[in-house]
Amino acid sequence: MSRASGPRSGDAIFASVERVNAELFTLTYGAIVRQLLTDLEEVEEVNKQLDQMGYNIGIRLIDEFLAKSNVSRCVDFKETADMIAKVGFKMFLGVTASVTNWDADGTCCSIVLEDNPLVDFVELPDTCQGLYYCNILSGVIRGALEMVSMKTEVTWTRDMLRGDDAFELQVKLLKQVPEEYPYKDDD
Amino acid sequence: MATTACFIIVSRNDIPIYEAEVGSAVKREDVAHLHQFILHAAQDIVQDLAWTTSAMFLKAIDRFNDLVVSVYVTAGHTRLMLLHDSRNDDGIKSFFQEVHELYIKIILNPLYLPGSRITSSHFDTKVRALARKYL
Amino acid sequence: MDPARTPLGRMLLDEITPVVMVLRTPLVEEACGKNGLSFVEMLSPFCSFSNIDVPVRTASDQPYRLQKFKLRLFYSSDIRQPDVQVANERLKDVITQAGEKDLSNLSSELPQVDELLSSSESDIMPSWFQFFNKELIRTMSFSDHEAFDHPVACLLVVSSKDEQPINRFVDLFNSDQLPSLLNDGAMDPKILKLYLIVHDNQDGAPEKAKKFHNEMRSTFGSNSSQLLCINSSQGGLVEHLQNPWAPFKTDASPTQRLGGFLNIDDFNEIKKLTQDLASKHVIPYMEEKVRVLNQQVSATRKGFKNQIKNLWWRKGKEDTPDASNGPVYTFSSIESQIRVLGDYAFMLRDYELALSNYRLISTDYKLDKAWKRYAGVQEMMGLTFFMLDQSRKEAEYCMENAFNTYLKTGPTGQQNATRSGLWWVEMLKTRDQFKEAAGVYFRISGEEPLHSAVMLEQASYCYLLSKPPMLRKFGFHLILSGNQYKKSDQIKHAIRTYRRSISVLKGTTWSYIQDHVHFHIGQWYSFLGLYDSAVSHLLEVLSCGHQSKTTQEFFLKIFLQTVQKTGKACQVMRLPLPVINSSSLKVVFEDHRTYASPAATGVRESLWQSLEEEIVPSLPAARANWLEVQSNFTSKPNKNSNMCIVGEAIKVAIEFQNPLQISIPLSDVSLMCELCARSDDADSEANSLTAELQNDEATMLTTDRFLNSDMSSFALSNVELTLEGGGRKMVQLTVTPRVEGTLKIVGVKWKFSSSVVGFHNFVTGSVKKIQKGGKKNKQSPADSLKFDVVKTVPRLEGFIQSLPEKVYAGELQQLTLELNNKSHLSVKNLKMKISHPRYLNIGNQRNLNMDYPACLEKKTNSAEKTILEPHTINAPRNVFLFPEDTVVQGDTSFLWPLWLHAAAPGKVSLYIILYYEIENPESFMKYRTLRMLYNLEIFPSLDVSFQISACPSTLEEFLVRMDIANKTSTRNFQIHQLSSIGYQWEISLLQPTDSIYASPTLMSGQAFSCYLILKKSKRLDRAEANGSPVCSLTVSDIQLSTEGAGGKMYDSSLSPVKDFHNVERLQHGKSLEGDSNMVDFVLIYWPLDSETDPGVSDRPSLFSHHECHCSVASTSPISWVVEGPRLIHHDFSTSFCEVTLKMALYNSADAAASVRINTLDLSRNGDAQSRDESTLASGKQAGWYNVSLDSEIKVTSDVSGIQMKPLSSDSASPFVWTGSSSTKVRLPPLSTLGIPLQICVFSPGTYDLSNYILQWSLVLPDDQGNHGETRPSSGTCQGYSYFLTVLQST
Amino acid sequence: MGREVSESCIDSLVTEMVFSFCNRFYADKSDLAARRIEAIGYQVGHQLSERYTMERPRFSDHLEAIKFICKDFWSEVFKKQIDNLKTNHRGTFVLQDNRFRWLSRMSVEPSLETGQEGENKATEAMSMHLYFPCGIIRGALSNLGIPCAVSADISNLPACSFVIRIKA
Amino acid sequence: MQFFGGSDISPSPPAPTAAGHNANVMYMFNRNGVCLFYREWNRPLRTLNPQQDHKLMFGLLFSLKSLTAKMDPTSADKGNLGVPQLPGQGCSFHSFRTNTYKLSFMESPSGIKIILVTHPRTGDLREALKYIYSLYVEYVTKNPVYAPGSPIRCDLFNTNLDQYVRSIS
Repeated sequence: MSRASGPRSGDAIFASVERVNAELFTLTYGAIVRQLLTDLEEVEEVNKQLDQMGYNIGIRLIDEFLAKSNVSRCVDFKETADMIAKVGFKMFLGVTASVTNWDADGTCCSIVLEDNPLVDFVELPDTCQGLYYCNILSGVIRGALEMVSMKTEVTWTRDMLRGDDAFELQVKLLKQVPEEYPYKDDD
Repeated sequence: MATTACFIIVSRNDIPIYEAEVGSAVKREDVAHLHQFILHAAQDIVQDLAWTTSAMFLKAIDRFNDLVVSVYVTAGHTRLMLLHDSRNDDGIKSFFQEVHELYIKIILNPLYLPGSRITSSHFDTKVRALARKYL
Repeated sequence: MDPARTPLGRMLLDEITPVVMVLRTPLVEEACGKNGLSFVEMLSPFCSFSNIDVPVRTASDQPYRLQKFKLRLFYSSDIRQPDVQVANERLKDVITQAGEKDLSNLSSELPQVDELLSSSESDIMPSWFQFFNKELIRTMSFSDHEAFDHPVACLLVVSSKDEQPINRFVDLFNSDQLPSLLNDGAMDPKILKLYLIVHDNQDGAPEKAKKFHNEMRSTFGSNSSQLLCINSSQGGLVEHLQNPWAPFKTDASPTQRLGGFLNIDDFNEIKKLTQDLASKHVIPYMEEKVRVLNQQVSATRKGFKNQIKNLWWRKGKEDTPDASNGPVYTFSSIESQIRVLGDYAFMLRDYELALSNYRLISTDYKLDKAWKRYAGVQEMMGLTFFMLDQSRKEAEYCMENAFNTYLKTGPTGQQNATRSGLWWVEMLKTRDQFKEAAGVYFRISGEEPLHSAVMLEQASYCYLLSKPPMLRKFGFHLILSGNQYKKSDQIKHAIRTYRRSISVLKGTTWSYIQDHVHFHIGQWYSFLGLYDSAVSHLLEVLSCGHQSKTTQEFFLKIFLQTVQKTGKACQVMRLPLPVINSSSLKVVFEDHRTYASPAATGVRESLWQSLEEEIVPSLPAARANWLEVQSNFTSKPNKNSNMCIVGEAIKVAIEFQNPLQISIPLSDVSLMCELCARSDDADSEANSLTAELQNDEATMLTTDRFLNSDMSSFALSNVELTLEGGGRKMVQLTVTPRVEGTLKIVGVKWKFSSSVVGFHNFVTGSVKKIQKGGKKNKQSPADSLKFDVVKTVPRLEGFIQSLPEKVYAGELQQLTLELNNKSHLSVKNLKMKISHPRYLNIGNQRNLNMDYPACLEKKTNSAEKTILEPHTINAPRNVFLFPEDTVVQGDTSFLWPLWLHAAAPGKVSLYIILYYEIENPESFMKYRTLRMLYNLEIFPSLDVSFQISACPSTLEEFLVRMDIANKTSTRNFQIHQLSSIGYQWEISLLQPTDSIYASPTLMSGQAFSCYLILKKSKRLDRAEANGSPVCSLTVSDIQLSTEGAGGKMYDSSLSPVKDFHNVERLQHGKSLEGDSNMVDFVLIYWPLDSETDPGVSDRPSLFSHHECHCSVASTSPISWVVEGPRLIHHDFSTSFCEVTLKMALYNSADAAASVRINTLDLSRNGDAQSRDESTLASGKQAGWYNVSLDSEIKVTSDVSGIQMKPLSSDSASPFVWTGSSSTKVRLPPLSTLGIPLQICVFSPGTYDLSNYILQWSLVLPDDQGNHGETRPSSGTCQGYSYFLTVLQST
Repeated sequence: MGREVSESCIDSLVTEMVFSFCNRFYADKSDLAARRIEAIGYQVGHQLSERYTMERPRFSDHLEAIKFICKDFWSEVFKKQIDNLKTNHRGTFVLQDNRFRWLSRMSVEPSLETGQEGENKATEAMSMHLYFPCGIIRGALSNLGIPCAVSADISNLPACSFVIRIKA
Repeated sequence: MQFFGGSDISPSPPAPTAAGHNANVMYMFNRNGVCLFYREWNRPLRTLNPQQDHKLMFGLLFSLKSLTAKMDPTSADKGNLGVPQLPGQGCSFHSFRTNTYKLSFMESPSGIKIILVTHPRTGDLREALKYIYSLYVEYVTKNPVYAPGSPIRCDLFNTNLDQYVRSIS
């Protein structure tokens, strides 16, 4: 496929897309989290559901990402991870993330966020210890990557709400699933 | 600095969600309820005023002996009430304004449910600092 | 409305009226006394006229008529300022009486806010307020700074029985018993005198009286003399339907009959008398006086000139004796006269005139700084304005002015202030300005407690009545007044006010307020001895976390004292101490599932169920803890309640929480239950009865009964605990049903500091349902606390004997599972499953009674390999079935061996499920399961790693490098033996054991490594011969240490080692039938020193480390060696030398490979060639050169000297490959092939025959292409160096 | 603070929220789902109004507050004002947004074969997306001391009108 | 184009030279081979039932892709024939032409495949397909009531698509 017009920079896209007041986004997410906390009492369960929601969002979001970023192939995990951090976070959340801590065989890395609109004004009460407030992000990444045939496992290794100095997501590539021929060869 | 200054935040449904004795006087058990009584009673006055004026800062709306009640009513009808014996109104006013900003930060915390007690220690320390600064 | 009709109006018309001074002789009183009345009292009822209808003219000759009018009669002795002390006493009595009256409804129900609001002023206000206020005002009368109390006329009364009444009249007046007002010149002593002679008809006919009367007329003037005859009725038995005197007799006792001797004629006489007293004398006199005074005033003061003069004159006299009430004004002074004028005018309703004069005078007084008088005038002005009903502002201004001015004038002023305040309040009330009125009340409350109490209370009602009602203010002022009442120990009133305040303060979260109110009411009640009410209020303040520690202790102390005073052990529903965290409620019971340990109950049900799946026939959906969501109740007999077994305890965990900072003792904490037995049961009716009782005290009754009666149908556990300040504790309670039926857990009860019993109902404190994954559970908490109690079934208790908590990795231990069957029935069909077979494995009956580890020793102490039968290596079944015949009889215990292998360091929790069936068919349950949970912590011991590399010298031989590091800090290990398990692989030592290392033991922290050789066992050829693929694992062992175990070897092919090994293999994902390039190693070792760190098991045990799936395949599947002579003697003189070599190729891949060997010409391979070699050396077979060297060193040592020379001198000494320059062969998988090679050498020397290349490629079947294997499918290899030395033979 | 994020963030978040509550947590109990979604909106509105009224004097009457919602509040949230405000002067107000952002991309096929129940499902799915904005409005107003009930009408997409009934 | 809020992601479509309908059929498959979308503007001949038709089309693409990849002389790593690939892996064809029609094909890394069958004389449609892809993003993935992976039923998408396709030369 022609790569004549290569991937566009995150900033360029962010400048071009429709934007909304971040507070609305932040508060909406917060309200959702709280509703979940009240509905399903157990923090573990909330983490799970948030991740699940994120996954579903990722599935939808990936196409917009590809269309706007003009990325034409996501075969190399390293490359893709970079894309997500540099372009993806920028074009959606307006913040830049960095990719670090590559392991030897290039299947595991960390995405680090210094700044995260999701957690503006958030303060974890004692009752919510163990809550991964931003768990939706990990879900989004997981979902998006799965759509480009990368099965991954995304976990939080640092969380500012728990007193760390940044947010760090560890993304581990489990396997790349090729596209199968969906139909039985009955004829 | 005010010798007596009892600061209370009252939610719209008349529930005190934050209380602090910020006066320089040593905190005495036996006046705690008196202060509450005065502020509590003062709300009758606030209620009258709240819908009649649109001003946020209502100074000295009520008094009991030498104690004066000043109130700051937000658009959301949350009432920041101060029971004080000092007389520097603009000090009090700016105290209210800054506390209001802090309060909004609290409100915006999604995990804080409106109308519940404010337990954030950070908030508490900030408020007391402001009290030292302005009252 | 007409001001005169307002309350204030009436008050004024009542209070501000002309005063008539009465002077009388004792005999007069005597006469009246017969009626139980004094003279004044007798007349008073007839002194207020509803329509007297007297024509009057104003000063300016405006005619008008007076309708309502009133005279006030006083004995001269009473015309003076009343004593404050006395007055207060009287007031006090009034209040106390009122209090007594209230006592009745103290214990009544609290008034609600809304009904307070709905009810009118009159019935909110206590009735006695009016009276109180009036009395209060009276205490200010006859002050000299105002004139309306000054007597207008003087009535001299003489009895007809007196001798020379005429003289009596004279000295009556002259006698010095006149009030001070007249004497000290405050008022004009020249006062209108009226003379009255009273005749008592009891003393006979009035002739004598008439005679006197005529004398009087002649002496005092005809119209100022009167005759009054009374007591006309004989026997004094006259009944008066409505007794006119009652209101005037303060101390009227109902028994005493008033006016017994007065008949209707007397009435009329009296009426007539007072009538013309007023109309003929008083009013005309005042009218006249007003006219006269008015003329004087206008003469001296009206007009501009006069005013200037007046003003200048007042400036003139600067001498003001005392600032308080200015100069003394005699009656003759113009000021006094103006004041009199004003007051008279006021009393004659000529308000304009009054007002103008008040105005006039007030300025004067002001200038004179005669403050008290000034205030008085202002007061009157205010009232006048009110009566004129004009300019309310003015009126209020005046009142306020008066009020403040009074306050300025010392203590007496205080009282006047109060009076004007009261009038002011009335004024505001009539104008519905209740808020302001309240304010005034507050201001006149003053210091004196009782007084202020009343005022504050009135203030509070004003707030209540104001529109909109100001309830909080209402409450606050009630509290304030309550305080004052308490100060003047009117406790009943205090309670009354406080209780009223509750109605508005109820339910506020203003904690301090709540505490204050309830605490004080409580205290006061107990002071009055109403302890129950006291307790009920004190309860409210118990959980006061926000209060300081000292306060909390204080509250608690008072509460407990009060409780003691009540005498009986009080039982309280919803005792707020301690707080019970309903959401923490957790019920654990055992139906078909039983638990070996509390730890096991903590595990999620889902986890257990997943483990049980294969074991349990059909997974029934009871739940271990009702907070868990479950959906299907299919297999339950009773849908909405759980099942439990007679004699087996139901455990309930509930969290108690202490809001206080002080620790609180709790005792007798136990559950409240109802058990409704099956109808066929003995004591059914008793229990069913209890089951019906639903309301709280009923349950407390029944529970009590059950606690005490030992033959009750269930047993309850009883807990004591002490909650530290701010502490929270989970409390474990149990109930054990003794009969079948339905059991309901109602709530929990406890005894607080051994005096108060508290209850808490679970259902009332029901927690809201969790909603997970959209599934809604259909069970309400109430249901989940109901149980079907079914007939007892056997229950196994099980545990693992001496399972350590901490072990070192690799440890292999023998354990025993012990099962006890307490019941008399036996159970069968035992099954068992373990969550982590890697760590815990099930042995078999055999090794129960053999001694371990000896049993693992090999019979023959040889290192020869054994073969594992294929069937032994299949995966361990994850459900273990005990032998058919195993039956655990009642009251017996049952043992079974288990093996523990600490496979990997870290923490692991082992879940064990034991399934068994009950052996009598009609039992309600067919089977039960026992759930066990053990946590194991494994420390790292030895860290073992293997590295395999092909050995060039010989085919199918590999060098194994074993690295061992002792990770422990304390322990030393003895390395005992190493076994290899794999297809045809055979491990052997490179050198004899003792030469490898100094000591066979490994100190803590020590590490070492050694080389071993791994070679194909010969049996391969046979296998290959008959073409069958190799499918049998061989085990070969080598002993690494001669010491320990008497040089015995352990057999890795015996279980448990074998079993664990298989698990390990599975653990690493690959199938057991791995390809033949895989080999496993088992290292067996044990700790040397018996000294152990605590907690770690020190029983005799082996350690085994399993390293699985070490691949022997090098990067290229093709390996080869060139075999042939190394040293040849040849006579070059005869011919060149032909040397034949054999290249043996081996294909280790599982696919066929095609190999091409290209021999290169020596000329064409230069240094490039050698460089390739060097890269080859450094790159591929790293770490094998040196080894191969020292393995070959013996061979080449002697010739090395010579051989190097020719190499170095001329490396180009020629030799050529003969035969085909390139051969291509096809190698079937896992096979070797020999290929002949030949070279010609033309001159002696040492040659390196490495100049050939192998190109190989695997022929892959298509289906495996996508395995993503790391191994390439084709490649090219440089030849190995092979040194051949040819010597000139001689 | 002028911080911004891409519109797709909020869009997809809201979409997913509605989806999760309707189809995962409260499948087949749409009323419950609706209540939850509305509650979430309520909290957001509650907070936002507190935030946006920070430097403005209190409203002395209802109309003022409503106007605030139409102008400042709406443009903060949707970058545009309400296009049309109607009231009956008896406590009912109708706010119309001619092109309501959150519905601008919502469309279903006037489907040929799905039939009646398909239609209903589609409309129900759509209406589910209205509880959130309704909740926001209600939360905002009640934070300003005006308890009310809010409903929405999307009879002609992408226009959407919100009906506010103030509780007397 | 207001709908894209001034975003210049989508290439503005090539200006229509000859007004009229060059497009015959359009398919859209997702990574699982589900036919998300099928629309025909001009298809006189219909032989198969839709399922078979879609299946055939997908099969054609699938094998064509792996073939092209296999025959790729440039790339070093040859996937075996028929061995499935990652989307975007190896080389990929973007159109072929027969004497009667032209088939243009694009595949996003997320496995969305857009197939547009047009008149044989139509030019390079890669940009056009990209644009259609962005239409899909805008009106399908962002449609709150569209469930990912299900057949597309959004008239906003249809209308915009029709309008655009009409302009293709």
